[in-house]
Amino acid sequence: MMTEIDKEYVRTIIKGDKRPDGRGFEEFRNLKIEQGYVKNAEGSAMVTLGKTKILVGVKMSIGEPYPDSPDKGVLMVNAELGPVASPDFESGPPRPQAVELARVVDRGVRESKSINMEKLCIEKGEKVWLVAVDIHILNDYGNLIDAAGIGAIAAILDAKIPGIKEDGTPDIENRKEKLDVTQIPITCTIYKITGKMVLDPDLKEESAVDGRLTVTTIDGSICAMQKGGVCGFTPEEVYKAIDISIKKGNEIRKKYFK
Amino acid sequence: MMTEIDKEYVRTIIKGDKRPDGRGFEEFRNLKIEQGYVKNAEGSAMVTLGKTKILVGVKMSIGEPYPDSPDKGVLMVNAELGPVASPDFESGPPRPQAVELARVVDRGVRESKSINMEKLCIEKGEKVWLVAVDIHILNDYGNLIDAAGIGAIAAILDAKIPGIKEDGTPDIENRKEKLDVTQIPITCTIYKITGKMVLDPDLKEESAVDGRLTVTTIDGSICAMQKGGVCGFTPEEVYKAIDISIKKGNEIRKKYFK
Amino acid sequence: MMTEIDKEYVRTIIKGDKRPDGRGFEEFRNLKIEQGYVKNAEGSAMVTLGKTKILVGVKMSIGEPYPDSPDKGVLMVNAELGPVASPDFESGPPRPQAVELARVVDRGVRESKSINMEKLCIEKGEKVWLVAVDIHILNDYGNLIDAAGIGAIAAILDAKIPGIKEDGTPDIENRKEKLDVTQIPITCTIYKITGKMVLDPDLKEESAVDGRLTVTTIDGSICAMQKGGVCGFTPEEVYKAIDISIKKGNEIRKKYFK
Amino acid sequence: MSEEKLIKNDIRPDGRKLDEMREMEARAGVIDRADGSGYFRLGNTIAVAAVYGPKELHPKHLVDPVKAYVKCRYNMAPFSTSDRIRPGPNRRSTEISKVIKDALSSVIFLKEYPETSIEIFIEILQADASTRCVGLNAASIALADAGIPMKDLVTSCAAGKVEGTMILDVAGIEDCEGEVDLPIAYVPRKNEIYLLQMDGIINKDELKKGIEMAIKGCKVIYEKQKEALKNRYAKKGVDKK
Amino acid sequence: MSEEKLIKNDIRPDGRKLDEMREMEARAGVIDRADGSGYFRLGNTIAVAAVYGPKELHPKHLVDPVKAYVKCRYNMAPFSTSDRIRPGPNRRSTEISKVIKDALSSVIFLKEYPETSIEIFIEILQADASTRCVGLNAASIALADAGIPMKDLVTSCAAGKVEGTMILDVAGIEDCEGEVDLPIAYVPRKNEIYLLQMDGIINKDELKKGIEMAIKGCKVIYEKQKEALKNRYAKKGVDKK
Amino acid sequence: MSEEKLIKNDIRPDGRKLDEMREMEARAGVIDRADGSGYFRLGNTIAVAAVYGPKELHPKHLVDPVKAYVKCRYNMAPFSTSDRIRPGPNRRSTEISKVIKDALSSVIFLKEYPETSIEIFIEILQADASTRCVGLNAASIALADAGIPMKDLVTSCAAGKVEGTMILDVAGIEDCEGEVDLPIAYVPRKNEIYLLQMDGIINKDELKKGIEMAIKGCKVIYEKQKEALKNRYAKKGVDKK
Repeated sequence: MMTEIDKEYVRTIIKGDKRPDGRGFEEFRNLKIEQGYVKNAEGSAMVTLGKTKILVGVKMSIGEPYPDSPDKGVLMVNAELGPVASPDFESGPPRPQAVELARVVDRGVRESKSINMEKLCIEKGEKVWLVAVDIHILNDYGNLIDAAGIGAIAAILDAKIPGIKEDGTPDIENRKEKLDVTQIPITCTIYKITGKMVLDPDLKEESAVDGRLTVTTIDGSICAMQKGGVCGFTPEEVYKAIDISIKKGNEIRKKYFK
Repeated sequence: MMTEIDKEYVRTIIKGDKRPDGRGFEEFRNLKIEQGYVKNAEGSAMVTLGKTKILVGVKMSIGEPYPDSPDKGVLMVNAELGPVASPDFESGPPRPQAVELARVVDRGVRESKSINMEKLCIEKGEKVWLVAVDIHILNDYGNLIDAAGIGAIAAILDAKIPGIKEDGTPDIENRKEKLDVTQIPITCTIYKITGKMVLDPDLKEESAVDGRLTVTTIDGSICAMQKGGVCGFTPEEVYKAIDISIKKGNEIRKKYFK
Repeated sequence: MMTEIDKEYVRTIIKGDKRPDGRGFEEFRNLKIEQGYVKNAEGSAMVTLGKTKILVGVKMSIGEPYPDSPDKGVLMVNAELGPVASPDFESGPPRPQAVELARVVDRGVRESKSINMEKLCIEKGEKVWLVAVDIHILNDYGNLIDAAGIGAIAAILDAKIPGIKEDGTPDIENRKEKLDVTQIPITCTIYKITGKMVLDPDLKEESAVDGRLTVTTIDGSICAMQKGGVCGFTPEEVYKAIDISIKKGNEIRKKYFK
Repeated sequence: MSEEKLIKNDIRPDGRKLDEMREMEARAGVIDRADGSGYFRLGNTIAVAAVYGPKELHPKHLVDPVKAYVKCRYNMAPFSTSDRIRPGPNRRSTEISKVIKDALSSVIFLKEYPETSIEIFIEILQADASTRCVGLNAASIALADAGIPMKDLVTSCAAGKVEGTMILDVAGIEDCEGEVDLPIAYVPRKNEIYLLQMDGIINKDELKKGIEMAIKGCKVIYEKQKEALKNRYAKKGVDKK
Repeated sequence: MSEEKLIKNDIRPDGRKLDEMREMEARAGVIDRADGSGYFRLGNTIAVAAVYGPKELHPKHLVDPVKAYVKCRYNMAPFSTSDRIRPGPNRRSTEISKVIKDALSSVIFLKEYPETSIEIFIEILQADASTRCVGLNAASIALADAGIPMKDLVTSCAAGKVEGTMILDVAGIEDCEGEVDLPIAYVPRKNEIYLLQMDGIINKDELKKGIEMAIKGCKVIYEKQKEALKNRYAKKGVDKK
Repeated sequence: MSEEKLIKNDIRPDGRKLDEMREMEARAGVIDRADGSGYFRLGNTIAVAAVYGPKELHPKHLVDPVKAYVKCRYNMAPFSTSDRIRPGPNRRSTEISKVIKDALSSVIFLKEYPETSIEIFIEILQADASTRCVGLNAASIALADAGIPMKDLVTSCAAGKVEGTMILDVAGIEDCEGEVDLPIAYVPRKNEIYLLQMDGIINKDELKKGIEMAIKGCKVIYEKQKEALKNRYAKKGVDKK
């Protein structure tokens, strides 16, 4: 939807060390997190990042554990980039962009060992809670990855485990304790535009992005990374990106996750 | 396949309160029901409605009940609008028209509580009969919905429950009692063409249809309705349509289902 | 990829009772069979037939037997004609050519009763070995069928049954005895080009093929046949083709399978 | 099913009267990427809808030289119901997409945009009965917001039968225990019904009563929709200044 | 497998002789929407086939500038066998569609209709062995009924080996217990085989005997097909009056 | 997890030193049908890759008037791992195909082939960790073999963290028991990283060490790739004579 002219305009401004909307290079757009948006979900969060809107929901069901971790719950992260959210998205099975988005968010949550999965065992080797985190994009206005990552952990923090009915099915009328969340991974992506590193591009800026490096951090450590796009990062740029992400992660964690 | 000229021709005639083939507005084409057509099916019916030809088959297998109805059999209705029957149909997964057709017929049978599903329980919570009703279109020459609805109940009435072999699989060589059918739902669709309500359009008339209202009735009551097409029905037209359907339903029930 | 000119060139030469590369009509290209190519597979064979390259792998897992053969293992043959191997192949679900290839090879192995399936029963009616033979085409340079058939039996002969771990899953670190293979079916296809019968066409010759008859033989007997392509075979041609296949089968069996 | 009655002295489980709707909320312009968008909430059922178009249509063989092609997708978010829904279309959503498409096609002046497509995407974010109605209401706002010329707004609402009594806007436990569900889509200016589905056993008088109730409900919704659009235009005016 | 022999004194379980076919029925013109159609029944195996075309071909990249493109779908009705078949193509039906397509392509004068497609759809309504043969016989009638020029009618029939004995037109329990199935498609005027599949262990002499039996069967079918087409033309003539 | 340490006195389970790679093998020109092809083996991980193109692109709406369109498919043979993999794409392979495509697109002079497609197909024949790296290395050779102009060869290699120690080229039991996997793709001539994925908890210093190790590994691979191409050209020269 963005034209070549828009793109060139963005690049020219950024080359001059400014951004079209006047933000600093490491400044996010306005971020709003609304937990508990969906009553039928065990946990949910509506995330608004500038004009980008993502609703993340957590649903829990009872199923079998994997054979190699009989005493642990199962986590699944899924993303739908449905046609409601952008003229560029289409109906149909998840395309590579959606798969990558879901898997990057998944790794952030999984590798940070954010959720205590042992607590989700109901009966060793037989029954555990399956935790499905669904990322539902409502308006794609740039930087879906960070909004989705933040939405996922916000929805997980919001989630309460259902009770269990006599017939062995989940009882969502009687949700009880919260998920045991021990780490708060924050996803922060460094985008390169004409050689500069900027955070949280909006739609127009995103059209001018050459490459990106997503870094998911927990306190002081990195738990997942993903490079995307066609431009390269020198090793030094990678290290600088990590510093920025750790700093930004701490900032967001403090401001939104107390 | 029908041209704009065909369509206008039909509309002109119907405006003049006649039909191209001389039938009355509430008159069906010649209807023929041939039960027991397919020996391998538990029940079947070849329905010929004018030139429209539909073969409906019922197959029964043994499976698990739904958790919320552990003592009931399971009903499934499926329709295939395969490419054999019309140049407009294509191979591939069922398209919206086929899904709607199947679901309208399904609701007619299900909501009328036509089949006594409790009698299909073999072992409570463990094993019940699954009843698959497959609607197989052979020649689409108009009014598939009513032909399919009538074919479905005819095939269900024809069906006999298989015996059970020692290894727990169905024994179709030893079919025994019939399905316990307590109601005979009849599907009758009222089609609007240039403001007139007509029944059972043939292929040419169907090309001129503006909208339709399908009403499935059992003795004196309605058990399912479905509006389709783009023209509206005033509330009064809906009520009139119901009267026509009840009357036609009784007529068909008396003539073909004793 | 082959042009009409290539095709006509091949036809002209063959009409003159010669082949473009100077081989005799019943002569195969150079055949090389490399068993044990894939360490993670229970059995494997890399087959090179001229420039045609096919890797066949056998994987075994534990599953349920079919109800009608509770004391027998299960055989599955699958072929992928992936886009790596030819500009004519595409990604996506197997197309008719791949399905036919897999099923012809499958019937050769299955009908010859090559593998003693009773020996693959672990617990009658409950647990048996599932044997998956995957035909992976790497370079399509003509006569895939025969290369695949020979590769399949070579991989099967190479296969060793895994041990079983305490948790009931296969232990491929402790593979033990070989599959019990009692027959060595050899697939040999007779191709008709301008009325002549030739074996093992290369890519260029294959573009000129009018029809083919695949005959899979074991010692002295035939266990599967498949006619393909659009030209017909007279009954006499069929009988002659069988003689050629039996002879060639014996030759290959003696040379490559001791 | 419980022995105790759900409806006592004409008062429903959630305290409503027989012909009382749940409270509702309507907004226009909620999805910036879309050419038009709408939000509709009826009690705990929430839908958003986006409209893209009129736009170029692919694949070419679907192009209609005399009118616009309408695409419609009704989709439930996986977490919108008590049991998670597998992403992707299913038979239920395929059918609902079709009946919604038919209803909306009825009011759009399709011939004004030949050769183009008008695409309508409805997302149910939270479900507590009447999702197709709430989705339709949101889609109707979205179409108007996109500036697509229509005969009128389509409004939609359901009646139902619970314990033999006809009630308006079934919800919560009524939805689980009820005998009949009767959603309609109605266009006030034309007094016409564009969507009507019914399942469950009912006689003609009950049906008549249900339709009358639902029409009453549709008229209330109609005002809400118009208000949402008015607010949107007002806001747009402000934005322009 | 039962101890008792199926074939006793050269008499088969259903009373037939070794080289005796089941009774059969052939009709042309059974599907009005199609450009041509056919019905073939052999004992309890019933197939109908429709032919559409020659018609415009989509997608364009399949178009062949020198000859018609043949599409062929063999499909079993879900209720045609003892266990219900899931709708949609499976590996077996994909293969059979391909071999039938090859056989029929052999006789059609494809070069008379460049750039078009000829579509053949076969539905098995009731299956008791030899479904591919019966489908082919119906399709052959359908092609002729559609007026597609062909070298000759394709006819198809199977032989088999049961308890070591070669028999014609395997059916019923013979099909479950038999050792070999040998379906062929044959064109009498050319004395050529266009489809041949075989599975099971057999020696060359048995195979020869099987093929000879099957060819004999094909010749009987050929007459039935021609008769069906003759009746159809006669009826068309009557209709015209 | 076993009590006993995998790494003892800086010696790894298979006897390698911390920064020692497995032995490797590279070849060009292994798939005759392709316009270019490559083979790469690193220990027990084996990949082949084929490149087709630049060629005409279908469907037309993907055609880019200013540059080539890159298609990339990473696929594991069903028998390449201990548990059989169902044929067809899955979420993992879809993601890997995308990151490999991005990495390779970075170095190809795409603007030299507007409106065409360049198709890269990678097959993992045997897997023992680092399959995406080995696949990339094979693909890089295949692109060069196809004569596609590139800024440089892409080389790829992984580091990892096992028992708190950073090591190069994780394999075998290290892969199962390790804490961190860190594959990168690197272009020596530009000193730039084109693919980088990481999972597991790591601090910045460890990451730095890992990247440095992996770059060292990439430089070794780079030489192997060049050698393979040199051999190929030499052979081609011989073939021509």
